[in-house]
Amino acid sequence: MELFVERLLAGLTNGSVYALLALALVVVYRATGTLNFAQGELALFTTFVAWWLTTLDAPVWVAIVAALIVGFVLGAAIERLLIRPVQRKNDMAVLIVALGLFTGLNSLAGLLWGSETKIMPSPFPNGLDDYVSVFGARLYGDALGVWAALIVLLGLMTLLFRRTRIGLHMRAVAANPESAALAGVRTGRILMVGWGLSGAIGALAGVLVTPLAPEQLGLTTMFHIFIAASAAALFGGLDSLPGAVVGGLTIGVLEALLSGYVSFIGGELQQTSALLIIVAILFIRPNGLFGSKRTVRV
Amino acid sequence: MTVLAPAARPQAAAPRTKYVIVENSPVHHAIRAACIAVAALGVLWASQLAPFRVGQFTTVFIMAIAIIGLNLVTGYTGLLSIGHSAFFGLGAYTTGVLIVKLEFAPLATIPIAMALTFVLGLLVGLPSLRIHGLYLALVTLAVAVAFPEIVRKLESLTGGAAGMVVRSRYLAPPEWTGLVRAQRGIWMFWLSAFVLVLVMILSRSLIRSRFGLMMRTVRDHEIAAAANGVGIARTKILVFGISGAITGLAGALFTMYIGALSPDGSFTLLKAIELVTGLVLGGVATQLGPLIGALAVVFLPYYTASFTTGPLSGVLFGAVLIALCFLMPEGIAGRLGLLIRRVVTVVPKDHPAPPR
Amino acid sequence: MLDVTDVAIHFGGVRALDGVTFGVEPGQILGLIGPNGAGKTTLFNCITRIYRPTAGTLRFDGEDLLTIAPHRLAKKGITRTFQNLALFSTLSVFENTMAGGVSQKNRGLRSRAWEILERLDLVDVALEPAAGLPFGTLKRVELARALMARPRLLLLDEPAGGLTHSEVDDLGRLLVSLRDDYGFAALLVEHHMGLVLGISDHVVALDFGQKIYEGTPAGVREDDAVVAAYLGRPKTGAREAR
Amino acid sequence: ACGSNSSAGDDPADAASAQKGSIDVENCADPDAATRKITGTLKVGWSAATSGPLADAVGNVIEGMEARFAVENAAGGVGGVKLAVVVKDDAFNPERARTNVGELIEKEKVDVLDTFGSGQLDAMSDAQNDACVPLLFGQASVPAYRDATKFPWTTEYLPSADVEMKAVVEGLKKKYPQGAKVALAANQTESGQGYANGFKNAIEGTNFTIAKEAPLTDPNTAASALKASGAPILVDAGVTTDCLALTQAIGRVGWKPETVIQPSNCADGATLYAPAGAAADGQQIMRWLKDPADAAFADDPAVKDYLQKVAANGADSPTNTYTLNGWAIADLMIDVFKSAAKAKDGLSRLSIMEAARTQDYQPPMFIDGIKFTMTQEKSLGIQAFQPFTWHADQKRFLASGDVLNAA
Amino acid sequence: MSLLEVTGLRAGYGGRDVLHGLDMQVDAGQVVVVLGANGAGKTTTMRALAGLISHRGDVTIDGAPLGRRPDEIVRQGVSLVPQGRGTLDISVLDNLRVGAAVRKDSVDEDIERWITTFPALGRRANQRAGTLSGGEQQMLAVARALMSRPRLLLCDEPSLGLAPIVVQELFATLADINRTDGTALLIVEQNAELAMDIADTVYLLEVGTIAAEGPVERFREDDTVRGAYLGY
Ligand SMILES: Nc1ncnc2c1ncn2[C@@H]1O[C@H](COP(=O)(O)OP(=O)(O)OP(=O)(O)O)[C@@H](O)[C@H]1O
Ligand SMILES: Nc1ncnc2c1ncn2[C@@H]1O[C@H](COP(=O)(O)OP(=O)(O)OP(=O)(O)O)[C@@H](O)[C@H]1O
Ligand SMILES: [Mg+2]
Ligand SMILES: [Mg+2]
Repeated sequence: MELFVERLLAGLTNGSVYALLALALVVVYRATGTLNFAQGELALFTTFVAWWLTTLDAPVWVAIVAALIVGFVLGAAIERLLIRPVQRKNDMAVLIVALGLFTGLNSLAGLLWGSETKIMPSPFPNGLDDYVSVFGARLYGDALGVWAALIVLLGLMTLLFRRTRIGLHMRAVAANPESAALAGVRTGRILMVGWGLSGAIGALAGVLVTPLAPEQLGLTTMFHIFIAASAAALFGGLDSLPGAVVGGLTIGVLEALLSGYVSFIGGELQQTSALLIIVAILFIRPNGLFGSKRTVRV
Repeated sequence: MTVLAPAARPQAAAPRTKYVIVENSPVHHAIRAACIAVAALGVLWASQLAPFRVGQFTTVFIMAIAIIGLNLVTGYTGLLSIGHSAFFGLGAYTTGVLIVKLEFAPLATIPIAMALTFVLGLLVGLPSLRIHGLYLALVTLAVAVAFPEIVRKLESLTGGAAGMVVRSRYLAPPEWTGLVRAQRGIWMFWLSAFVLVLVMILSRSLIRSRFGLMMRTVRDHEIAAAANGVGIARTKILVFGISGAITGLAGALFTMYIGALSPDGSFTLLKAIELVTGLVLGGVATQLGPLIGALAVVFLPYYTASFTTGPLSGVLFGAVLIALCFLMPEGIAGRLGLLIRRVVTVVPKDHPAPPR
Repeated sequence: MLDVTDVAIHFGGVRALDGVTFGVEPGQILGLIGPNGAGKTTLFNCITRIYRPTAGTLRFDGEDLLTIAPHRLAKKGITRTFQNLALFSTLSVFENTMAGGVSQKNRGLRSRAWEILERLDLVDVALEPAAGLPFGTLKRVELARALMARPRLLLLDEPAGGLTHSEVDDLGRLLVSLRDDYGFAALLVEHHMGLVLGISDHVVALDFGQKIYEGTPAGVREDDAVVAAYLGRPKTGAREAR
Repeated sequence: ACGSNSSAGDDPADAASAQKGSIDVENCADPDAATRKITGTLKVGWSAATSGPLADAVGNVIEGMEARFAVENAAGGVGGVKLAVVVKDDAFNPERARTNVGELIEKEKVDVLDTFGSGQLDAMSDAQNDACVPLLFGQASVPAYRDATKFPWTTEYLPSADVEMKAVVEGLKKKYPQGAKVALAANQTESGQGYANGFKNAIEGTNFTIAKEAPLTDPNTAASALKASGAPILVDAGVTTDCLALTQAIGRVGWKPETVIQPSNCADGATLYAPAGAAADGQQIMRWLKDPADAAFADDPAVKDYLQKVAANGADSPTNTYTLNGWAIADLMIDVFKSAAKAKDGLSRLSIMEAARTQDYQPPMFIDGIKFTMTQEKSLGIQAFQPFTWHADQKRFLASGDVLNAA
Repeated sequence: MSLLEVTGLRAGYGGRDVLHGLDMQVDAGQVVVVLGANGAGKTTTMRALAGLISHRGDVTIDGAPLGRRPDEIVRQGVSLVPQGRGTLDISVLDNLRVGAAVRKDSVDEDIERWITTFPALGRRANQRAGTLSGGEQQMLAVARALMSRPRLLLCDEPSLGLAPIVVQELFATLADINRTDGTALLIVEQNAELAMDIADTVYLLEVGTIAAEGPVERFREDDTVRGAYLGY
């Protein structure tokens, strides 16, 4: 029982990490209709910024807020300066711009702060004694903190898209930027805000995640997380916020339980098996669990 | 009021291009021959370079073959694949295992490597019946992630995480070439160049065939394609198979060239991304794009790394990628094609009234 | 030749088709009219198997259409055009036309494509990519593509959309002469009454997924249900033409 | 690295050539070049990842080496020959390493090669053996290259995982004469698997049994599973990044195994142990290098000398393990070059390789009693270790036993 | 000064001009119809005026130069009903709300108004626009453009795909907003008869140039126009 709960908790914690970044992906997708392949490295870069501020003796919370701001500005600037000029001409090229950003941001972080692993302090209590016992398993403060952040973020984003004018405009731009512009939506501003928002969410994901990540904060930290997060976003349905959360948690728990209980899979096939299960589920729901079906009418 | 000119359809606007060339006319043949001659001279020139350069060009040819495979699926059929590293890897490992474990002659492994990657392609293509777009890309991603993990798991066959070394004496040129073992580099150069030309011709005729037309209709509009008699499922699955086999062929050559395989080295998701990068830089759905793209992915990082050292080279590489996309979002071959088409129109021979 | 029997389909709460029954004879041009959202396009989509009806049967030459894979229909002789254009946008007009023939034997396909393009006056733009041509031209490209498969039943979804009056008249004459030469039957959906009533042999009207009229073109204007739901009462005589 | 079943060897021709005891240059692409006397500058060519996640590590190794060479050059070089380093980035990508080895040999005309990582070594070894350019002290531990008959021109620096694990088990035997159950955490990469297999080989015939093996893909999951096994001993068959992660993970599941063994590549106390606090207390590690950061070595003349010179010659993190390794490798190289220079025909690639094959030397920065040993047939390299234990309260390692020889 | 002044308008695609210097005017509260054959450049004109493609030449709205981006132009009071499907694949109601993007005041009243005008839309209020029938989408496109309460409404074949009864309704509505709200209309329409019924002025476009212009009555009498556009 204890072992099971431990695995479950570990899976849920990893899962919320994926879910956080997946939320950032979904926000970009819902606001702009593109998948941001540089999301992970963007989060990595902002986390380095936060870490760097803590080394200058800034309090963790200040560093995090600063990272969020940098994330927003960076996201918005990338959209305006790098993505938009290319997107107008060719969708495929956007992919490569994102990959260029991927390499560029990663190397830039390496250039500025070195490739050695850093230790990002957690904003939540994470001492060895800061836990509560759940059926004998330990649930630590920082894990709880990530869960809480995830729930709050999900709520906020849902409100944003459902209830606010800017959310409506984001959905309009994602559906068809040209028609949205014809309706008077300031598409440029919306695109920038969308990317900025996802940059900020990514930054939040980064600073909350790295203290928990096995490799701490290193140049490769975000890669696996990004892969899992994109799988989570797709699995949930690329345009569904709750989908991203359910997707992230599912992948986290699947990974933990599969490698724990299915001995053939062991750890060697951990990612493979989790992904294969997701592919199998996509067979049944080709637009993800909660994704809306896009009917092409003819 | 003045009587208006008859409001018929407007005349075909002024001649769209400067020159019109009739397909397969002497002029057309001459231009084509000239292009082939230039290409042949280029290859000859490359073969005379220092051995490590020859090796670099061999990598380019091999990458070009792999990207041609990807181009069929992603470029011409519109199915984004970020899993082609798995085909490349399966081809490479098939050749490696057959040589090391069963003492196959390297060339003899090629058909088997292609057959296996063809089957893997069919399997990967299967989900495309129901799964579309980015969701399908996720399926291919799963394959890319799975491949190194499976190679590691099958340790007794593949050498697991430690990898597998195919010693150069297994990879000596076949006797009939008259080349000796030390000339392995130049042998692989010509072999790869030869295979590349074959694959280019093959891909060109495939695209121009009825099946190629079907591929492109599936890309542009699935519903309309089906309504016109294109079996969507069949087309997609078969394309994945063919594409897999071609990329697998590249993998087989890769083993013969490099002689050292490791699951974490050349067959990860990063390789798949490299292939996609090459394709887009070169020009999606163009015949020359894969070759140009291969040149780019081999030489760009090499020169950015020799330009500066350390992380700065990565920053530079990223910047160059972005800059290229800014300058030529259609890819290099795509842009060239546009420019050429602005000047020249190639008209099929049976065109009833060739536009001037 | 085509027998539509009690066909029904609904999307969630929307009953797009609600027990529709009628038939098409060989060589006949059957006009299918009805208000927006009446289910005309949906019926086309059922016949071409983009949708699967929730009830009812569709038979073509006695064969149950629902058992045939959608992409086999072209070979069976059923092709269509699309209301809002479903062209292969990166392909040239010629290639678009050739694509209509993938279900056919290869021999003579190219010359047939040229013949059709000449007939539809598309030779001038044959080498242009479809994207970027005017709407009306593209409608003709769709027609050319649909003709390539030697259809026995041609489904035309608003072929006259975006054409001027005289162009519509030309289209009407063209359709009739094509029908005479190639001998297909056609199911014609169109809101341009001049065209529908001018060339149809028979007319079916739908409203809210149900058949509200079947009969001669001449009878349409006299039918109260159709007038109320669809035609409306023109205020001046000058609009009679529409 | 066990379980590598590279086809290396089983070539009668290769075997025959090595039987004579010296290295054969007849099969070299250019036999003359291999025996030509090196004058002026001796170039050591590196193909290594100077970009990407390993950039710092690689950079430090090279800085350490350059510093040591600078010291030697200032003292006149090896018999008048100056030492220089040429670096090509391979971004940890075997294809690039393959190109680099060619370029280094053909264009840069290097006399000696070195590299970082087993994938790159695999990609380079054939070309470099065919060209008869020595690749010395490669930063890898692939068993295949221990066999001098198969790869006469290649040697590795890192101790074989087998040997290290043998030493570990020797230590364990002392502590648990009756044997015990062991929990094994294994990284899925080449070096992790090498350790895991090395450990399994080493406990064969002993009373130690593996109660549970868990992959390190996710350290938390691994910690839970291993804790459940109830084993008193935890062996981390991991890479550098796993050490701290595993320590924190077992801390968080509230597990405190009696004995925790960390792999020797987790030598850096400040970054890999101190952050874990109490959870890292008592962890054991095998070392072969003196720790220049530790007070225990403050009076060691070699350490003093090292600290004084390394920074003065441009290395900016003197106490970093990688810098130290680079320095030690340079020490080993210089020793090889010096003996080669004494050979009949003077300093040449061949004499260098022959010297490397018979080296028996203790670099000053190796712990006393630990040597780097080679024989004609076998590259033994580092064969002995000293166990150290981490003391969380003092934030330092203290020796917890004598040098263990695993030979 | 006219509401819309177009002088020497040139625009095209990929470096090739389709419009070769158009001069047009629309006065406040005026209804102008543009006729032209298939491919004459009508859609191109509308797209240029709505800011979807770049143009050269002078275009002013109330004397101020036309904005460059579509949303700026909407803010200047000019809305376009694009040719073909111009709807967004979000719910019908959301489409209408987005249509009011430039407005700050309450929009419920307007939504009510257009849903009553086009009852088909009311029946589908929460359906995704992407699943609507062609005609329903066209109605939605018109309604959405009207949601911004433009001073000048550009309509590119607004009757495309609409049932005759709806077409009559539509033109009655257009006439109505012109009359009651003073909205000026620039309409491209193949259904020339109905359009000319409510129009003041006609432009005839041919291969990218204005071939003729004048008051409606003059055009009704021209034989060529009657043959080509009116069908009697
Ligand atoms: N996206 C485009 N790319 C290239 N050329 C284009 C594009 N759109 C239109 N054209 C060209 O511009 C010319 C005018 O087209 P436009 O769509 O303005 O005509 P139109 O008068 O609206 O015709 P229709 O009645 O068919 O809608 C045509 O020759 C067409 O080929
Ligand atoms: N995939 C779908 N999901 C939901 N509703 C649909 C779907 N397809 C069609 N409908 C609904 O079914 C009804 C019939 O649509 P259909 O396209 O057949 O109309 P139509 O008769 O062709 O109209 P029009 O003349 O406007 O083209 C419409 O109200 C439409 O909203
Ligand atoms: Mg319809
Ligand atoms: Mg138009």
